[in-house]
Amino acid sequence: GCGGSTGSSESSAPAGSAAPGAPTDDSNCADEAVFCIGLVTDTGKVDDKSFNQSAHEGALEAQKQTNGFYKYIETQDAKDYAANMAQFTNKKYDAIVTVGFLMTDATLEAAKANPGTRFIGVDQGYDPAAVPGKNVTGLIFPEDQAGYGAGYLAGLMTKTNKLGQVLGLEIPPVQKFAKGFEAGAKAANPAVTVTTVYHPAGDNAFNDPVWGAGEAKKQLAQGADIIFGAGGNTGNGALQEVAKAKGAGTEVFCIGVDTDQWDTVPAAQPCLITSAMKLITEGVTETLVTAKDGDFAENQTLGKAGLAPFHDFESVIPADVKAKVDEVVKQMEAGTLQTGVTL
Amino acid sequence: MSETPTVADQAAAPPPSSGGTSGDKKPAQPLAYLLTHQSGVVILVALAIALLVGAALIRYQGVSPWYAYETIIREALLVDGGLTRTLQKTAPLVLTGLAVVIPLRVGLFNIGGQGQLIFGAMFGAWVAYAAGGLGFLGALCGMVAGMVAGAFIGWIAGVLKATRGVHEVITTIMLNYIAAGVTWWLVTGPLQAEGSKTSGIPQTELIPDAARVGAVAGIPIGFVIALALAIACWWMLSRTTLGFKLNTVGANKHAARYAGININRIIALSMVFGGGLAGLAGALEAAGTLHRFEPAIGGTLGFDGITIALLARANPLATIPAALLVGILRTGAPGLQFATGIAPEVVDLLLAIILLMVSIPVLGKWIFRSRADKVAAASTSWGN
Amino acid sequence: MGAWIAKNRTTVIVSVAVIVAAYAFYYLKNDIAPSMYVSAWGYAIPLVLAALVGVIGERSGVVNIGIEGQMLVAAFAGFFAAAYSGSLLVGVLAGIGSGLILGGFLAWTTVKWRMDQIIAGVVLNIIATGITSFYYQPGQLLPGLMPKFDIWPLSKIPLIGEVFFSGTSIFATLAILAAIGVHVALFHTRWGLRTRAVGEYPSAADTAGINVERLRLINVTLAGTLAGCAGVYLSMDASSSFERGMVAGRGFLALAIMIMGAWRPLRALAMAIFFGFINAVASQLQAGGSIDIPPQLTGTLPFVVTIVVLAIAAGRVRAPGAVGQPYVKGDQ
Amino acid sequence: MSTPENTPTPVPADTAPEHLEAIATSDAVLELPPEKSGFGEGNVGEVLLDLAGLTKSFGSVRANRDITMHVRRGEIVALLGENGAGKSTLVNQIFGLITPDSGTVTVKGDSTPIKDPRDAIARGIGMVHQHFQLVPVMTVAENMILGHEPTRGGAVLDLDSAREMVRSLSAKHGLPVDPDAEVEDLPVGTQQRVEILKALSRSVDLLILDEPTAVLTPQETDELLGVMKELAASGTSIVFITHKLREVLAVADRVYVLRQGAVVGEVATKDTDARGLATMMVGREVVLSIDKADATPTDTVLTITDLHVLDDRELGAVNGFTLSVRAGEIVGVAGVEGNGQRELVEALAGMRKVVSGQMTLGDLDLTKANPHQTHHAGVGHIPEDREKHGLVASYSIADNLVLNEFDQAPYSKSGVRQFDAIREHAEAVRTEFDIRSSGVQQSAGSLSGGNKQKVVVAREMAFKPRLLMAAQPTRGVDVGSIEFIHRRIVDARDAGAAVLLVSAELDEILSLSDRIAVVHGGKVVAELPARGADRTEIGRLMAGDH
Ligand SMILES: Nc1ncnc2c1ncn2[C@@H]1O[C@H](COP(=O)(O)OP(=O)(O)OP(=O)(O)O)[C@@H](O)[C@H]1O
Ligand SMILES: Nc1ncnc2c1ncn2[C@@H]1O[C@H](COP(=O)(O)OP(=O)(O)OP(=O)(O)O)[C@@H](O)[C@H]1O
Ligand SMILES: [Mg+2]
Ligand SMILES: [Mg+2]
Repeated sequence: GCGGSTGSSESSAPAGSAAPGAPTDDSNCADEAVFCIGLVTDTGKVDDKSFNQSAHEGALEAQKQTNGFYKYIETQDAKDYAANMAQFTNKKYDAIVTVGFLMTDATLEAAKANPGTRFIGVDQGYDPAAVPGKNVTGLIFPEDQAGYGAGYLAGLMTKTNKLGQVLGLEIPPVQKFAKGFEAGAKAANPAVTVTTVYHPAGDNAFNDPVWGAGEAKKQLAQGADIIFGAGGNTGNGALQEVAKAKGAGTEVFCIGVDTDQWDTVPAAQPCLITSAMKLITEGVTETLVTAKDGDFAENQTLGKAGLAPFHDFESVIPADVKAKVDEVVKQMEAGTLQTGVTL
Repeated sequence: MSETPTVADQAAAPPPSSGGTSGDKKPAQPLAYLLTHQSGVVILVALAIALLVGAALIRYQGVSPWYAYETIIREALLVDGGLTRTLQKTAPLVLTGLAVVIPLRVGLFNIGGQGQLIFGAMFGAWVAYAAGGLGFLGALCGMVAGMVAGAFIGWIAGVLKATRGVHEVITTIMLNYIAAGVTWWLVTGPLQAEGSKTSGIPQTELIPDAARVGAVAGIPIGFVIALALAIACWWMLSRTTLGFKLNTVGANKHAARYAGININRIIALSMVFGGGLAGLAGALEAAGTLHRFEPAIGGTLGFDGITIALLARANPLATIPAALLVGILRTGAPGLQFATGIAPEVVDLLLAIILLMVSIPVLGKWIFRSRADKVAAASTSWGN
Repeated sequence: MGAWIAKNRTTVIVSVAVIVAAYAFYYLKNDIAPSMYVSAWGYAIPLVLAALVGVIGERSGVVNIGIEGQMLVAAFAGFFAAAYSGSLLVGVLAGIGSGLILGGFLAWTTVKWRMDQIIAGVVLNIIATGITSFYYQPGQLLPGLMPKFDIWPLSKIPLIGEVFFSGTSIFATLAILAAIGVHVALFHTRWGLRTRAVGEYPSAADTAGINVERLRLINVTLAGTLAGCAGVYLSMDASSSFERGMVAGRGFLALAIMIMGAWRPLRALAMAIFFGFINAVASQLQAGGSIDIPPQLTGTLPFVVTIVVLAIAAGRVRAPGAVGQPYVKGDQ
Repeated sequence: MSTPENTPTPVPADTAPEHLEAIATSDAVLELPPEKSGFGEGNVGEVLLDLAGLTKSFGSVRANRDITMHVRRGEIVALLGENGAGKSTLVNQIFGLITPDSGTVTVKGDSTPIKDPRDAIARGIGMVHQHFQLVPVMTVAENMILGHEPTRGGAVLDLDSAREMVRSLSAKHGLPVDPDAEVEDLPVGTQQRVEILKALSRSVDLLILDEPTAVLTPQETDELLGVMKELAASGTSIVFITHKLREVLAVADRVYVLRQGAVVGEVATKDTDARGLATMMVGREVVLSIDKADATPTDTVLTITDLHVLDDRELGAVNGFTLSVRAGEIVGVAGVEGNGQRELVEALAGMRKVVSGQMTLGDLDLTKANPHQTHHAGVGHIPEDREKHGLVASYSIADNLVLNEFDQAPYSKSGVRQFDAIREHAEAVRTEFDIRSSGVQQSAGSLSGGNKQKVVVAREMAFKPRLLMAAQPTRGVDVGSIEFIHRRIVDARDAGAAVLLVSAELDEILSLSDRIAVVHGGKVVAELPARGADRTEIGRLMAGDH
């Protein structure tokens, strides 16, 4: 996870950085021996505590492991995707990470134009017919499975049979988490009702912790006792609100998303029983490392998703609940259990 | 010294006599004034100060300011395709700038450019796709549709202002949210591309090649359209009876009514114009850049339009250099980050400082020890 | 009293109707109504504080469209000052102080330099966005939680006590007190009379011996503290983190609230709560799941309702006469 | 204290426009024997106000040149001069609103510069400004106390004592006003009364009145003149600006005459008369009463039948108004302001909705017409409020001259404005109507009041209307311009136009009209021929006594 915040992601630090002995600039990227990694964010920044940051940290780690070179560009305008990727391809970077499903088309086009460069599209599921060659892979995650596991846990834990979800924008990754959560909860406990609110469309749908907190408060007041906060900082606002509520950690709980938010949102610890994880950082690192070695899974790479450790709630959650959740997670990994989520 | 009209005097909304009848004085031509007049010097000094402040900021980041500025210029103008991209970015900025300028002349503050643009982009993209088989004609239909959609949003605000007295600042803010919500719903529902339904990506179908708006010899057609419209707006405002009506309503509502001008119609019309221009900007973005509608298509274009209109002091022609400045900075920003690691927000700070410096009326006084320069009065229309 | 009611008949009728409806809903739908009211008020708090900034500024003749930026910087300064100093108090003071400084910036540029007020506000917003984004630091935490308390005995009043006076916080209380305070100050004190004169017709104030520039400078600067409170509320009370762009348009909404409130503090308070309530209704529609309206459309409800209500009811509210115009004495 | 000099300052030839050069050198300028100057009637005491060498320029306009004058305690001094002569500029410097370029203002022996009005107030100066300085949305009481508010506990307004103050002041000076009325709802005459009371609400040693009577009825004016005399008798000094010579002669002890920013003469009122003053001001003989031929009215042009119109507050303002005007006659509508005249004119101009009744122009129904239609039906309208309705201040004279014809040939061809035609028209009109400006491109807002009015009059007459409506056509205009405007109105009549003249100025009505309709309460209460009309009788009718 991005816990511990090593400071590597300070926005004011130069984008290019290098491990000892690694290349110090990108003048030799064309060289076979020099592995250059570029990253283009979705409109957002590498310290957004969300998918951009996770991917960025994954790339940093990959740079260390490959002893390569790494740089990023923070996109400000969705119309700059191509131009930003071109900055890297012009310098003959070896691998380029593009973050977010909005860049799907732009990534495929760039891959087509630059067969010598490997592209990794985070959260991008490609239509196999559209994939131009072996130099591009979409890194996708079974968010619905993570959501399902978390929902299953919540369904077993709830006393009021009311669950809440405070979500970011209604976009595919978020929807998959949310629908998975609902399906899991219902599977565990048919009596449960799940209240779901997405942030209404807006530029700050993932950056509105105040709205998230307000919605969480309202859901608690209406009887929900476990809240799933999934939507960047908006969701984090919800987690923090639950952590402040009366009975936090004993009667009301919260569930985080994406990474183990025990580390990323310490303020949520009083209520945070687990997080529905989507291991972007690890996924990006692994894919980049394999990309350097040359055996690159074309078209699609399935990243990992799952539940974070229970941390302090290890003792709070009954053993039989843990066992049941474990069982469900195993079944999903084995492919014997389908979440049934479609968009 | 203070007898000669300054850029500001000429450009102030509304302008004295909109140029025109002058036999003894030159008509209001902002570019000419920029070069020949005292205020031109003031603007240059203001720019220089802004660049110096920006330099200090960049220096503080540990980067050579000279190198940083050079990078922006290189990336925006000199590298292969840079100029095209800059002009591509400038085109919608000119239009959203005009979308603020025209209502401003009538005394209305249109902060709804963003919503009007989004709406225009949505319908522009959809019509251009649907009529894509018609080729060039399809492109035209798309642009008209975008214009109409944007104009519709503007019209709502205009009509409510004219007939019900609802402050346009409220309605345009509210309509920004409404337009965002409605287009978002359309693009994830009825108008979502078939191929995107399974993945859930919010985007419409791609506009077929024939109905796209491209570039000729590296000059984007959209830019040419924007230029033509800026000139047309200037001509309309300063040379036609319609422009006279718009200016008169802005200058003195009571006198306008007395003069037999239908104020309500002019107020609504100005918002229709503004909305239409912003809507066209959206349609051009759809047809020329993304080739489809995505919610992120608007970027910050609508709000940049306010900055541009203010930089241009409500003068349609001056929106061109103002938009070009913004276009250059925005095009150069990613390259700047690539080359130096400086976060692209630095460009916004730079823009803010430029706007600040250019708009300080006392700057002229400090430089020339003359009377304070008058600046386009955007806010004098606020209270109406 | 009778005369006051006669003079404010519409206000009284509307207020009574609203209050009756609110209590009826409260008792009829006891499972969801209270939480919706709480949510409405929570939504309204920063809007009220920010709208008051607008009211004070415009009543003095200065448009402030930089409220969004003031709030953003205050949220930023408050949060990080608290995080680094380890003291909530330091954070609150820093946030309020930054609001004050930006208020001073707006005041100085518009009053002393006679810069266009809209431009000054736009500049302020861009700078605020730029700075807070540029100097943002991840991974900081507040040293603690803002205190919550009940205001006894008001907290015992049904509905009103529950919503406004129990489990409340400093800023929530402040929002009510400030609205009342500004109303009283504006309409019943010497300062208020002078402020309104300066905003309506500055040359009349000037010829009556009032220092127009100084009063505007002071008012716009001090109003910045309320914007500071609104910002601090967002990052330290309503949530416990600072994020880029977290004000999320509330500064602009506050301007709309100000206009809907006809530049009157108490009416702005009422309008903010009304707006917050429609928001709660919108998310309730989404959450309830009984009717299947896409969330994007329910999300637009507050804005649609606002426009419709204004179109039907508002008529022409009038801005202070001199708002937007720098005051230039006879010979300049 | 030395006796102030009062040698007339000749107008420097290099800056004076040609048309005034002759005046400056003409022997019409009065030179007074020095020993006569400075001594008026009444209980004059020591010099209270002393101006030495005051000079003020606005850009290239030299509004005041080396002005030297003085006012003694208890003395009423009048300032006379054409529009734009620099009277307001002068008194605004005394009140601290304008900083002189050079020269000193000495008040009660203290010659430290007056920084701002606050400073002036502190030194015992009060002023009634040419343009209302009242906050329209506030009540009379609130306006009255602004700047010196009675409070409880130092901060909370004490509106009760404010009301009390208004009532007692009203009673004391015989100027009744309702303390709780909002100023914008009051007729202008009452607003002026508020202004005067406001100035009197602080005890002042020097009271400056800048055209306070421009919007007052004759009765109100007489009341004010009475108040001024009382104040002077109790030792207050007064500087009084007016364009009405009758008033000067009635109250002033001495008169200073300004022309082109300089003092061109000083005279004690007992040594002069109206004709002399007018000559001093304008530099030539002024015809004070117009001589016109008898009217030869022909067909009825305008017919108003049982008209009902509401005012801004939606109250009935015009209540069953019936009147007709024939071609070739001037019908004067006499009435105290606020009796529906404004609403009547606005309704006729298509700017206000008609509730019921009918208005026809020839056989054209004007009842539902908008301003555009009425104009093109041939109605010329000189509006009461020229700054608000009549002119676009930021536009050039040329554009203002085509304000309601801008979309007609030859000023526009297929929607494109024809600037050559507009300019030619403007040049011609400017010469014909003697509009004094640097050219037709000068902005209308920078013209003096009289010339602004000439622009409006010129525009409305240039298109030869069938019906000319003139509302307060000479308000605030100097005698020279009044003469000119009156002449043009009579000329229009003689050319066959029907003229509806609305004026609060009874003298104007009496001297111009062929027929007089007296209005009260929004309807005509009497119609009488102008010849031989009795002033007092009309005054009585106007007051609602019938
Ligand atoms: N449209 C409205 N809807 C609901 N409540 C309103 C509305 N307008 C005003 N109120 C409420 O009515 C009360 C009086 O408001 P108003 O602004 O009229 O005060 P006021 O009459 O000026 O007060 P004062 O007598 O202190 O001067 C306040 O409590 C306000 O919140
Ligand atoms: N603020 C100003 N800026 C520029 N010119 C001014 C200003 N104020 C007055 N003037 C000019 O100075 C001259 C004197 O104006 P002033 O108002 O003193 O005349 P006045 O004698 O009071 O005329 P009136 O009888 O019309 O009131 C005029 O030419 C006027 O246009
Ligand atoms: Mg009231
Ligand atoms: Mg004057």
